Amino acid sequence: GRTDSGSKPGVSRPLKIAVIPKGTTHEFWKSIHAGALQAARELGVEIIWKGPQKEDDRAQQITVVEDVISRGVDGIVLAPLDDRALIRPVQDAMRDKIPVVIVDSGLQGKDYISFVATDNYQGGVLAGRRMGSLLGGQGRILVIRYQSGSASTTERERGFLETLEREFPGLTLLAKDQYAGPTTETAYQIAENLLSRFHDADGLFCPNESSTFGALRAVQEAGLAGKIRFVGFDSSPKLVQALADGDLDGLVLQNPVKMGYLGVRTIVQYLRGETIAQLIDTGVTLVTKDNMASAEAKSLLTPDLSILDR
Amino acid sequence: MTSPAASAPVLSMNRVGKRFGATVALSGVDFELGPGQVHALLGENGAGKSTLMKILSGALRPDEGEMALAGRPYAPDGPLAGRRGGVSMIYQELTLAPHLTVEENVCLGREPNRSGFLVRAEARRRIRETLAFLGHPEIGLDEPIRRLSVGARQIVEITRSLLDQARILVMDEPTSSLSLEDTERLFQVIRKLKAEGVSIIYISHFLEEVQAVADVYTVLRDGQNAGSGAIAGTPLEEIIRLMVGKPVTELFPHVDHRPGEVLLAVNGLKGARMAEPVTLELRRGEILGLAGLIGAGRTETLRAIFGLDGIESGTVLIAGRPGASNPRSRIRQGLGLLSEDRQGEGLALSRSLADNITMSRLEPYRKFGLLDEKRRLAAAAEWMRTMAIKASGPRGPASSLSGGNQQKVILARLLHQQADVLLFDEPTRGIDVMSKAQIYEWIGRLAARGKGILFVSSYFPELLGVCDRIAVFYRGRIAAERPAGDWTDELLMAAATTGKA
Amino acid sequence: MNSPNKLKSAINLVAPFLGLILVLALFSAMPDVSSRFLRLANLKAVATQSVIVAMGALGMTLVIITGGIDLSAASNIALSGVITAYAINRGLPPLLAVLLGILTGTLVGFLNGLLITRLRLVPFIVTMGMMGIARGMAKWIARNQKIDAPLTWVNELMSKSPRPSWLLLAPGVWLMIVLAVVMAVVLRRTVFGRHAFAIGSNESAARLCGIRVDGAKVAIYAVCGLFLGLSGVMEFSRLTVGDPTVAVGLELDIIAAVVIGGGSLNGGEGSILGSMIGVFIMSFLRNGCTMMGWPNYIQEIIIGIIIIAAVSLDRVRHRSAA
Amino acid sequence: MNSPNKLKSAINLVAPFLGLILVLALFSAMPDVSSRFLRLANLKAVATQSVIVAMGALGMTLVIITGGIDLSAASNIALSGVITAYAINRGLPPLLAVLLGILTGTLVGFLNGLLITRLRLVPFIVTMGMMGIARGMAKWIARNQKIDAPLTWVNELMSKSPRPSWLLLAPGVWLMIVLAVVMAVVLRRTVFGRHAFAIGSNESAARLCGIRVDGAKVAIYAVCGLFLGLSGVMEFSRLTVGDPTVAVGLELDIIAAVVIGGGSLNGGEGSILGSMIGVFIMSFLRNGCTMMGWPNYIQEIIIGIIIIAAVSLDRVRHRSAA
Ligand SMILES: Nc1ncnc2c1ncn2[C@@H]1O[C@H](COP(=O)(O)OP(=O)(O)OP(=O)(O)O)[C@@H](O)[C@H]1O
Ligand SMILES: Nc1ncnc2c1ncn2[C@@H]1O[C@H](COP(=O)(O)OP(=O)(O)OP(=O)(O)O)[C@@H](O)[C@H]1O
Ligand SMILES: [Mg+2]
Ligand SMILES: [Mg+2]
Repeated sequence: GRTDSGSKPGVSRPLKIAVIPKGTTHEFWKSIHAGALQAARELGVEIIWKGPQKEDDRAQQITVVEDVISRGVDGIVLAPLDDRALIRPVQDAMRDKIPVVIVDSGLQGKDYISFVATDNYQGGVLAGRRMGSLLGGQGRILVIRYQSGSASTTERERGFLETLEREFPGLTLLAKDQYAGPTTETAYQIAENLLSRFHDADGLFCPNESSTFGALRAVQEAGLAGKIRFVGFDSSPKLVQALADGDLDGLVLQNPVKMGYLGVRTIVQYLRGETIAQLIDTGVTLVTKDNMASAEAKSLLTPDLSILDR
Repeated sequence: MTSPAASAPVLSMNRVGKRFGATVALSGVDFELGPGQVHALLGENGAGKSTLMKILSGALRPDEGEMALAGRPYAPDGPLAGRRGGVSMIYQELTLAPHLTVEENVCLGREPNRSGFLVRAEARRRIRETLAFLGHPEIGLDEPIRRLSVGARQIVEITRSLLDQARILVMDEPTSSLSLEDTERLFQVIRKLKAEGVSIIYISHFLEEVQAVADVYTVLRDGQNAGSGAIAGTPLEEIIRLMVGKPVTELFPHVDHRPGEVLLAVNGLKGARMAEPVTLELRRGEILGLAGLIGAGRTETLRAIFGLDGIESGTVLIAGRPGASNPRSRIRQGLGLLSEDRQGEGLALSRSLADNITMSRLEPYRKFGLLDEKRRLAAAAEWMRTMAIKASGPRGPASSLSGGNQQKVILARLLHQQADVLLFDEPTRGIDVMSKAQIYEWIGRLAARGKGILFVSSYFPELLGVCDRIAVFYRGRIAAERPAGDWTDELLMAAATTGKA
Repeated sequence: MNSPNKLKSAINLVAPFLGLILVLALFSAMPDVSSRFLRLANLKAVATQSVIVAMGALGMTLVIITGGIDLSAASNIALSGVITAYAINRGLPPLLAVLLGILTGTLVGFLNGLLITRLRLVPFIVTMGMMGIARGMAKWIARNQKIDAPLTWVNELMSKSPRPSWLLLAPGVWLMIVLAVVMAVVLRRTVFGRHAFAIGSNESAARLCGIRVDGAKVAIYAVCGLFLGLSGVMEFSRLTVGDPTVAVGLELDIIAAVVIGGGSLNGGEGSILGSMIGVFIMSFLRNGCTMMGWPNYIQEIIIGIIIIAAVSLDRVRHRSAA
Repeated sequence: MNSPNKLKSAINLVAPFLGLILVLALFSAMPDVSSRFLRLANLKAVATQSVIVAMGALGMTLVIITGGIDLSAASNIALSGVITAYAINRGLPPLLAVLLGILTGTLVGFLNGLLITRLRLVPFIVTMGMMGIARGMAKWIARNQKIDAPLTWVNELMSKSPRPSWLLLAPGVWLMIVLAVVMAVVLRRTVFGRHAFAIGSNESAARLCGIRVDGAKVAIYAVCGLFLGLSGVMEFSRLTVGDPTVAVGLELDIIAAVVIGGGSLNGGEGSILGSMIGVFIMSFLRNGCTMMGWPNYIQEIIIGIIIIAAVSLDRVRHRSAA
């Protein structure tokens, strides 16, 4: 029996929900932010948007969770940087009667109320199938990984690699141990140096936006755009452009806006005593040049982020 | 003023005052300098001489008082203004950039240039001329300063101030690391400048130098005017009395001591930086003087003995035992070294006096692994009293001391260390007359207690006054060695310059 | 004459804390968080968050006092944490794993010292190289992943709700306090500490005084490594996993804490009290900014400004004292 | 007597390049990549990759020679790049946008210099604070996103296939070469350069000799900022977007390049040729390691080792020369 403090007339204080992403500067997180704000608007709650100081730093994300607990919030929506390390702070929150919804990446155990995420492995599978069919099952492929230790991208990489292995044994891997690193510039250099050696590679896969964009720049600069089959992940205006130009042959898209939206909605529903689902899949979609004009693809490719500016 | 050129003063300083925190360095000091005058500024260590001159050069701002250059008010807002006003200064602590070459250092701050681009040929010619004029044509223009000995650095510093063509030239202890010969040449330069109408302020603790070169003197005591007058006709004793406030009787006090068995035996020692192997012997209760010119190799010899430089050949026996050649084991064996480079390797400037004094022997203050700070401070304070170090207390940083007092701190450390063999490299650099006498007495007493002392000095009178034996270095080797009584100033000079006894 | 003197000594006592007090006052005055900022629960959180940087700062203070620097600090923390996790995962007794972690840190520090003294290289370069080496090793050992280790008492070290509960603070916080006191005593009251200062102030003078400069330096870098190893263990304890990518860039935080606390990168100056204050200034700043819910970029800007302000305040105080 | 002398002078000429030659030889000998490593296309790629660090290193060399450091370098690059993108996006003529980017960099540097000289703070702290401030500003202006700007000639600056094609190398590479020569001349042949060395070697001596130390320092940090601004423009040109998160940690690469090239963090030493060699050592190392397909952690370890090795080689050479 939870009391509903957010919408009860006469109680002036709206619910405060902390939304804690893994970082704050990637397009992906902007979309989550937009979705969360959307939900907040509709439900009349207040959002505190707070990522770790340094992108992708586990220890700092723990600190952020601790600090918002200290500050006192009604609920937390968390995209955990680690499925183990965040257990304790989440437990602390739950013990302080602050419910937690996990989004984007998993958390071990059951000390949270719901999990809203993309099936990252499935996303990798989609990318793998696309690559395999583009090349007709024959060719030499480069995989640029994102960062060591990043769970969601590791899943995508695994999905991709295992799909190739299972369904397209004719494809060979030229490199699969190179990490793009945290920024577009590092991804750019890695890709440039790889292409310098394997400029006759047939296919290229990157598991997230920053690595895809960095590699795209390198492909364009090396004059390989359109010649090398290139499947990437996530979207940004430049990637959409590249898809339209044929420089990219496919983008696997998640639905971060929905993820943010559902994350906040789920926790508010919970706080208001409504029943909620334990697991919510927000789906993955493969967008290619052919289907990019569809309304669904459009909403994923260029999500409406105007809410952030208001 | 009783200046020979009794025309209008080129510089007058009126009621100048300066404090550093609680320390009053200067209060109400008047100073007047006539054209073409050589004006000696005298006083004990910490009397305020350097402070007064730094105010003149613009390096420090006075708290009170006025200055006028040739009748016009003068209030420099920095050294550049001072230099532009025609004041050139040789600071007591050398102001050279160690990474830069001789040429670059001489031109520092006044690089001849054409719209920002350096023009070097003319300057190089003039520097070479001046160095030759100072008797050191061997100093290479492209040699980085850090490779030069302290003496050579002093020459570079002098070269710079000469090339400034200033109206007022301040020399704060320019000869403290110069040999007699170099000093003599400097005097020639001073006389020439004087004839050209340049006014010179000359600070030195060598009163015979002052007598030889200065026209008038001003004495400071505890930051105040103590007296001034013409050099001619003023006896030395009178000047000393003005400086210390009481008459001084004995400049080279003698303490009876008797040489015993051999304490330090150096046999064919050749250090990495030495030109030639050196052999010498020092007995208990003996003071052995080492004379020579700049670059004669005395410093390098001491460093090799102390284990600071690598050893290529030869042996060092202390009380008959060899021991490892590094400072730590040498100190364990009872050696102690006082470096000629006070700021470079003598003092830890940012640390307290207590730290500096006790650094080489902390063991006595250790109790259950911890240092007994109270006793350590007390011991430091005691040494400061003994050495008459003018400072606010044992906790203050060494950097706030006057040059002479800094030197005393290093001496205090060596005495505190209770070394058996003391290697003194120019130990009385920058120390005032009174304190010198005290230090000579100390050295005598140390000898009387059975210690052995190697005394490197370029100031022959103190070698003659203090040592039992004197060896003369010439180009890296010992050219001659005799009991002190058999040497005179002239003989030492001759041996040092020609290498022939 | 008496009361102004008393006042003066009171000011002198408070003076080093000025920056910290400023930060605390700032956030306590913010209506949004004032009621929660100085609460025990928050103080406990901040104290726990500070442990890792604080342990690193203890070692770094020593290194900075000698005029050195240790850029490999953060990598060393990551490596030691990974080793601890690896050892526990391999079934070693937790105590042994912890010791192994600390030993790793010490070894890396020792190696730094050895390279610096033997090759006569500047600490900046050696530790910068070691930064890459240690980080690479950590990733290698962890096979480019984090290491999940079973929960043991080691993970209790950084728990904000410690058992037994009369401990009040996490055992790691107590350890930090004890070690800070020990290091303060070592620095001010032992021959080793005096030697560290002397080396930093004037290395050739120190050598001339018979101090075994090279030996002391190796020892100092090793001790620094020991603290970093401990820091790594604490990091593992906090994360419950061995993460080779953790703490990237943390070396700058550690160095900043020491410098904010009065340490001079030219050597010869620094104090444990100061460094600890520096650590807490940074922690409270981060904590306060997060609690305020300010965007990260605002937070970055504010922290940048406060770092400069805190240090310049300290300098002004010093100058007026002199 | 003649031929050994000739040999010796030949060795002296080659000596500074030793580390670089070593790295080149290493990878040229690797059967896997030898055929591609020294190819023109790869050299072009490496040259283009080096431009950003190289421009930064030009300014950083100057700063390090004065005994300073600029930790805000990478943030400054990000900020300048973002500003350029922002301006182009706002419809400003590209040239104006580029000038604005450079001006931003210069301004940040100028501010660094001002704070260092006016507040008498150590460069480490000021620039560390500025690191956060500039990065925060960049994110703020870019609203925590990449700024997509329309393609203009600015993006041609870093194109490996430049137009007109007789340029052979990207215009940015040529600019880097020209600026390196200019800076080398400034350092060795102008009063300004001489003063920079003097300040780094002995600041109080420089001051006492009448050098306007504060003015010179402000100018030096501003010039460093100018190069960083240029670097930011190049970064934007390369990425075609203004990315506020780019170049994190790059300041250490820049500093490392200068120090590998013989710069001393204690001031008074450093050269443009050396720094450029340092930049290329690092670039070729990264390039070679990636081409070899070595895992990143191996790469990190190897680069760490080579940094230490390169510098110690340099020191050995210096010592044997002395
Ligand atoms: N930077 C400083 N901070 C604090 N006190 C200082 C500083 N500089 C000088 N003093 C003090 O001012 C007084 C005068 O010093 P000054 O250097 O002028 O003496 P001096 O006459 O040149 O002595 P010496 O013959 O030893 O060189 C001394 O008591 C000294 O301790
Ligand atoms: N003017 C110079 N130019 C170059 N090198 C010099 C010069 N003077 C000294 N050196 C170097 O120093 C060595 C010996 O100098 P050292 O300082 O030992 O002499 P010293 O007898 O102690 O003289 P000083 O009176 O300067 O202390 C020389 O062999 C030489 O290598
Ligand atoms: Mg003086
Ligand atoms: Mg000498």
